[in-house]
Amino acid sequence: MEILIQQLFNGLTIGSVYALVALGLTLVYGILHIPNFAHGALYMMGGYITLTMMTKFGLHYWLAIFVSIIIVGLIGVLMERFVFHPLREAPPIHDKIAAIGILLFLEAFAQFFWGDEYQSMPTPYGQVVQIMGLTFTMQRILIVVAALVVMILLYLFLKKTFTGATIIAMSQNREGANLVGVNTNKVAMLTFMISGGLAAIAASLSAPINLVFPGMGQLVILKAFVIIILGGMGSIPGAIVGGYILGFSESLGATYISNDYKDIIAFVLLVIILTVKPTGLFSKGGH
Amino acid sequence: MPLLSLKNVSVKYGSFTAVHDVNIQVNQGEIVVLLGSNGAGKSTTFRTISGLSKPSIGEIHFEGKKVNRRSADQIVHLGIGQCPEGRKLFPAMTVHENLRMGAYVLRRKKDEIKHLFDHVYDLFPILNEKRNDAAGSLSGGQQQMLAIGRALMSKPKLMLLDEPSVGLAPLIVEQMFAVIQKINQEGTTILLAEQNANAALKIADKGYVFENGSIVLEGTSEELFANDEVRKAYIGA
Amino acid sequence: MIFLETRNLTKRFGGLVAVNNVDFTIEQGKINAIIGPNGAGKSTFFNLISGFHRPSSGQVIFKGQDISTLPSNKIAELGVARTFQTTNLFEQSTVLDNVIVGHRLRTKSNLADAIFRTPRLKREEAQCREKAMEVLEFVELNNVSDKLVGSLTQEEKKRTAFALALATDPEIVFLDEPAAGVNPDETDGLAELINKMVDKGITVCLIEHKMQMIMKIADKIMVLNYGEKIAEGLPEEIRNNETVIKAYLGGSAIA
Amino acid sequence: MVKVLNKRNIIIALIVFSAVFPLLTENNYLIHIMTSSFIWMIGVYGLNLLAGYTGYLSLAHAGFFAIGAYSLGILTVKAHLNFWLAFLLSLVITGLLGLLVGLISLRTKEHFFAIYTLCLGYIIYLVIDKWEGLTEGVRGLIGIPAPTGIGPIKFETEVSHYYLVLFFLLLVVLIMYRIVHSLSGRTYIAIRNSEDLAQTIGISTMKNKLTVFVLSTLFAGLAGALYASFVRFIGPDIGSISITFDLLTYLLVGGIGTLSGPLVGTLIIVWLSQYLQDFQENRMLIFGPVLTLLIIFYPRGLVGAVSAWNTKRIAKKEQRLSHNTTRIKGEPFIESEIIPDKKVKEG
Amino acid sequence: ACNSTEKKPANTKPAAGGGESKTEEAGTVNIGYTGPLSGPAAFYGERTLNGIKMAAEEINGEGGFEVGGKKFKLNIVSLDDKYLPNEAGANAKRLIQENKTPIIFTPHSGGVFALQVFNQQDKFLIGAYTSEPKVSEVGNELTVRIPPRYDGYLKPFTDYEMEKFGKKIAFLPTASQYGKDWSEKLKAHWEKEGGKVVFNSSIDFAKETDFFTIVTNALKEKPDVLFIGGASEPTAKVAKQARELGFKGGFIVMDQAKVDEMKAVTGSYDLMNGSIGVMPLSESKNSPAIPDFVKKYKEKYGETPGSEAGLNYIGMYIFVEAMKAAGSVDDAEKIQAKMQDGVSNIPDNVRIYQFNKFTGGGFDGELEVAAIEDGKVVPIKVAK
Ligand SMILES: Nc1ncnc2c1ncn2[C@@H]1O[C@H](COP(=O)(O)OP(=O)(O)OP(=O)(O)O)[C@@H](O)[C@H]1O
Ligand SMILES: Nc1ncnc2c1ncn2[C@@H]1O[C@H](COP(=O)(O)OP(=O)(O)OP(=O)(O)O)[C@@H](O)[C@H]1O
Ligand SMILES: CC(C)C[C@H](N)C(=O)O
Ligand SMILES: [Mg+2]
Ligand SMILES: [Mg+2]
Repeated sequence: MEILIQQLFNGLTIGSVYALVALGLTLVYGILHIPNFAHGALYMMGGYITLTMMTKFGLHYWLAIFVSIIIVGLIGVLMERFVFHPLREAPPIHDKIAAIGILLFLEAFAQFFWGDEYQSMPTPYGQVVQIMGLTFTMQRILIVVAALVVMILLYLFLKKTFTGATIIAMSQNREGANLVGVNTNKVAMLTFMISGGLAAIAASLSAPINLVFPGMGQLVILKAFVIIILGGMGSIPGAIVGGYILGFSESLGATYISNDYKDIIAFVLLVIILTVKPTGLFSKGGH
Repeated sequence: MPLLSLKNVSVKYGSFTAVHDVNIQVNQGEIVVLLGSNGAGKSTTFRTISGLSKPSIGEIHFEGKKVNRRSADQIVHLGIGQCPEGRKLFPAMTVHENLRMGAYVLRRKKDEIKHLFDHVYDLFPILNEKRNDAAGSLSGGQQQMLAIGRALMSKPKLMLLDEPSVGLAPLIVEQMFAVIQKINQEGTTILLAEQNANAALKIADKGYVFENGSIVLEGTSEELFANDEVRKAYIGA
Repeated sequence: MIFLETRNLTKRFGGLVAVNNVDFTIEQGKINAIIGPNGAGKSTFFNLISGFHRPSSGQVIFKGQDISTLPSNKIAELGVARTFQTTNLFEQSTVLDNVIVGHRLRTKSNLADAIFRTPRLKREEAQCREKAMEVLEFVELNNVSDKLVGSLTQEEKKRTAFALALATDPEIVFLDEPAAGVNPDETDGLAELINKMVDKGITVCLIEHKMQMIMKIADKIMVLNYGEKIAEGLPEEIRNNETVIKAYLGGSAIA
Repeated sequence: MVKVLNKRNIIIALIVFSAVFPLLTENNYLIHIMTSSFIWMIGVYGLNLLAGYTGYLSLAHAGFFAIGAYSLGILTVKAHLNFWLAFLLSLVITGLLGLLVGLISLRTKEHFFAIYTLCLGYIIYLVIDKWEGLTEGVRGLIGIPAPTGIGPIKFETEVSHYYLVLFFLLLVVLIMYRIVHSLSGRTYIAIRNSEDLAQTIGISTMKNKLTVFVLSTLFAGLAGALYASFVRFIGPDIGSISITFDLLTYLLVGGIGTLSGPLVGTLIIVWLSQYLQDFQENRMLIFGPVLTLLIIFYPRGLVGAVSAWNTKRIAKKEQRLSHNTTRIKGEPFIESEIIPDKKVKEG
Repeated sequence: ACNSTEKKPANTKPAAGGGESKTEEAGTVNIGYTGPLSGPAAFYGERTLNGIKMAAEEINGEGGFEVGGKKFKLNIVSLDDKYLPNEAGANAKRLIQENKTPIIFTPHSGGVFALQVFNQQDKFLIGAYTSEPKVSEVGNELTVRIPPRYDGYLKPFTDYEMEKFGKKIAFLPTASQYGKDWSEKLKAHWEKEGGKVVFNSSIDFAKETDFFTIVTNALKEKPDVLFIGGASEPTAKVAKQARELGFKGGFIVMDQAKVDEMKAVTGSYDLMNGSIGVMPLSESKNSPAIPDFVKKYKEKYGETPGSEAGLNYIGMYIFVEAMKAAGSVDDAEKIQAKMQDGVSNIPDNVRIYQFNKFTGGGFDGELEVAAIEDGKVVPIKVAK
């Protein structure tokens, strides 16, 4: 029983990270119909920038995260401006390849700039907390809570503000949004900004429990894609639920089935769900 | 001073010139109709006025200001609303949300928006009935009404209507033109593209006839109505 | 034997009943028209017959066979062709290429034939091309056969859609608003073409809002409203039907 | 007409060049690289057939490449089958698995299909990685034999291997050429352009898509089997997503949906990355942006760019002959106005 | 074939800045390297390459080495293979054809296997930085395995941990082949000694985002000892998370990980009290050459060298000595025949590992083991 609860918590932690990464991915997909393969690289950049801010500039963890959100958000904006914007009329495959190009570049850049070795990120929340025989570290509790807060804020932003409604409108018809006076370029940039910011948050939260290195984005990106397709591409609740499903299936799968095959479990789960419901759990019919 | 004027405007898609050396003037309070068969360049002209396409040559002035370098969203802020071809609705949003998006430029004026909602629901009671349905689930005609309603929500000084009667039932077409007239009487200037010359000329002050991207004929409604070629091509025997 | 009929045909989308218990028979060799207000369920009715949607209940019987659960390609093979309300064509191909594949369903050659260049493939390729030329001639588009569909005028697109439907060798074609977005002059041309199709022995069923045209060419009209059939009969009868005038035609209908 | 002739000439020139290539150089390394580019080309054709002609972008092709390679490896190394029997069987196995995967994955469309196959590819990779009893896991399969000779022809040397791979490449090109220029090819393009419409004109889209999918996995499997007998050692990494990305890059740089794109793209990138080697780890700093820029400015790859340039030139000529009556459209992929309308209706 | 060219090839740069003017009398020997220099394994590839480069620069700095009365300098030609066997194969072909390299270093078993397909035919030596036993078992004479066999660690590690903590062990090594082979051997030995393996799984550091789940599962079995290992940094994370989850026992650290590198992640040695592993080069007192090497390496590459750099460094020296003994810089077979001389003649000032013998296609030497007690690294005597 204790193990179950401990593993549920572990699943929740990792699921929170997945959900944050997947959210950024699904947002860009939902609004601009770009499957951004470079999203993992943004995540990686987020990790490095927070780390650099802390170690080189001595910023506090939270301040470093804030700077990281801004910088990675801006990288996202640049990507939109210089790559995806010119490609908005092109067939969908081109976005993917362009994104791969960006991915290659950013990884090489990180290797060039920060070196290729593993680095670890210090955290002010290293304390271990024991509650009823269960072990939590502050950092992990922080991940879970922060992810929740970010998701709620994002939800409120999309559902309750006019700007949020604008984003949703644009996801459904870009030209239509343009014609009611929405500056669609701005919204596209904003979307990438948010997406990059989410990646930075996810990386900064999870880096202290793992490591920072050029390939760190690859750990999450494939899973993030699994999640958003599981949840129905472009669906925000889908990304959140999908993130947690994957987190739980990994921790419980590793515990009760097999650690070696736990990744396969997650992917097979996906194949089964999609075989039954080809457009994902939260898709709204049609395409 | 005309409200809107196009001076020697040409528009290209790639190397193909879709609109060639067009001059149009729309005065405050008028209904002006653009006639022309398919592919003549009406929609392109509309897209250009709205800033979705950029003229390769020529100038567009609105209220005396040159606007041809403005982006589409700025144009809406200036007071030009368009109900586009293909409607361009937000299919997964409800009718009500679509209309609210229409009021994007007025988003800080809550009272005014409320007023506009009433106005649009008044014009199109069916939209009120379906206010919580997704726009994508409406029939073609209902969607057309929603598109017009959405354009109205920005309280435009000039409204561009691109073939609002396409695919609509006769009863609805009739209502549609009545609504257009009503909107016009309430003070909105209207530029209308139509195939249905008969109905359009009935409510219009003047018109232009497009052929292969150029204006081949212009005049008051009466003049055009009386023109044999127009009758033959656009009104039917 | 009845040519094509629907029995209690019903389609629900969630809570909405788009087509409600419609019984309709289509007469062979005639022009059967369907009219009705926007959202009445006309296009949905077509979608049900052509296998694009599955009926919620009821049947579609074509020449004695229940086709209500067949996939659309099988229905096409049986001789039922259709066009779409929003002209749906292979935009990036030429007119000829569009129409050539239209006859694909009457051919048997497969991938192996392609790889080994069998005589059957060569024969069938010629056959498809011939068919394509024939129908393009029929719809009077032979002079634009090399153009990309994307560059055609609306009317030419409509004709290409007709040609594509005809290339499948249909016994019956369903045309969804063939004259929408086409000017009156050209509308007459299309009407003429439809008549020509019937003369060739093809049964036509069409949806249209252009009353002038419908009243002129239809042999029989069904009126849908809110998914239900509210009237059926000859153009004369429909024109004067009170219910129809109230629901659809309005006062100055026949302008 | 001129264009067709051109295309044909280019192809003939390429064939002649590749036939005499080993005679032009003593350098085994060049032959080695050429042989491996030929192998990749076969895989890229697999991707091109599916993505370029039916519009379904499969990201599982490295998986099928790996299945082909591992089937051959396991059948020769572990089951000690005769090489050519194993070769044949590895194609059969790839085809059968392709059929299975196609059956489930082709129910999805567009981005869903892409990502769905991405995941399937990853599953294939994981299975290879984890199923140690069969695949030797991360250790990889060692000692895969070179093809055994057929009659007097032996495949031990670099050069003879080169010709063997060239033979299969030419076979694949021929098959592709015939498919593309047949009724089947038209059918696939019709499906790419509009699946709904294809269905309503009586084309069984599922059957056609499945056929193409299986054939395209067969190409990938063939490439994999050739790879295994060429490198003679395989590890799970050959099934990883980065291999799919590589194949895709070759295809897009060359020109998707074109017959010669896979040849051109693979050749250029493979050789380019060899020469960029001198930049060591920093070459991705150049290669990444170059790839992105290429996609932005030449969306239909180099082959597309050349043919666009050709049409433009011809058009100019015609224009000079008969003033501005020719209508030249912009890039053909610009959607017509009708499509967005459809999207509104279908949500 | 002549691998000693008077002029350096156009596309290669000499690794050392040694005076180029003197090359008139000296020949250049090109030494090949193919390994991961980009991608996730780049850090590993770079470290191995650094060791080779450093050795070459030192040798060149002293004016090169003399073979058959002629002076030669070394030139390292390195190519990136992204950790892929086929790329390694292509690189090797290129190195042989364009640079005539008699020796090609590669730091991964996949690359070695790919090279073994043609190295005997094309006559070049593989400097195999891998402990995969199979590379030596296939009977490829021209393969020289650089790292020592790890079997020797089994006994000292097991003895130490069993005595200090107990007989129940959980396995959490890296999912590489290396880690799996290690596990297998350790399992056999541990059980032979009367111990019990209560949990046995591996962690793929290239795919795992968080180790809490698997560590929780391992600790559920109440082990006394954890067997961990892989790249140092993630291994350190595993140890750290095990401590966070309340683990109080000891660690057996596989030889790929170095406790000094792990310390950079855990912050102090305290967290690793009770660990046993290989003596990190920087902490080793076994050879007077080590502090000097560590200092030089640190100056050059800004980090403390581990065995990846150290072993390849000494490996380069051994090859040079073997060339001298063989009297040839290009005949791979002759050089191979003199590998024992190469080992015997390692100059004292570079002898950072105590290699004595060249047997079974690899080097054999004394093993150095260290444990962490009270926050300090203490050497452990290995009984022969
Ligand atoms: N995006 C585009 N790319 C290339 N050509 C285009 C594009 N949009 C329109 N055209 C071409 O420009 C010409 C004018 O088209 P436009 O849509 O303005 O005509 P229209 O008068 O609105 O016709 P309709 O009555 O069909 O709406 C046509 O030949 C059309 O094919
Ligand atoms: N796929 C669908 N999902 C949900 N509702 C639908 C769907 N297709 C059609 N409807 C609804 O069914 C009703 C009938 O639509 P249909 O398109 O058949 O009307 P129609 O008679 O063709 O109208 P129009 O003349 O405007 O084209 C409408 O209320 C429409 O909103
Ligand atoms: C903004 C979009 C991605 C919204 C998304 N369709 C949702 O489910 O809320
Ligand atoms: Mg138009
Ligand atoms: Mg309809």
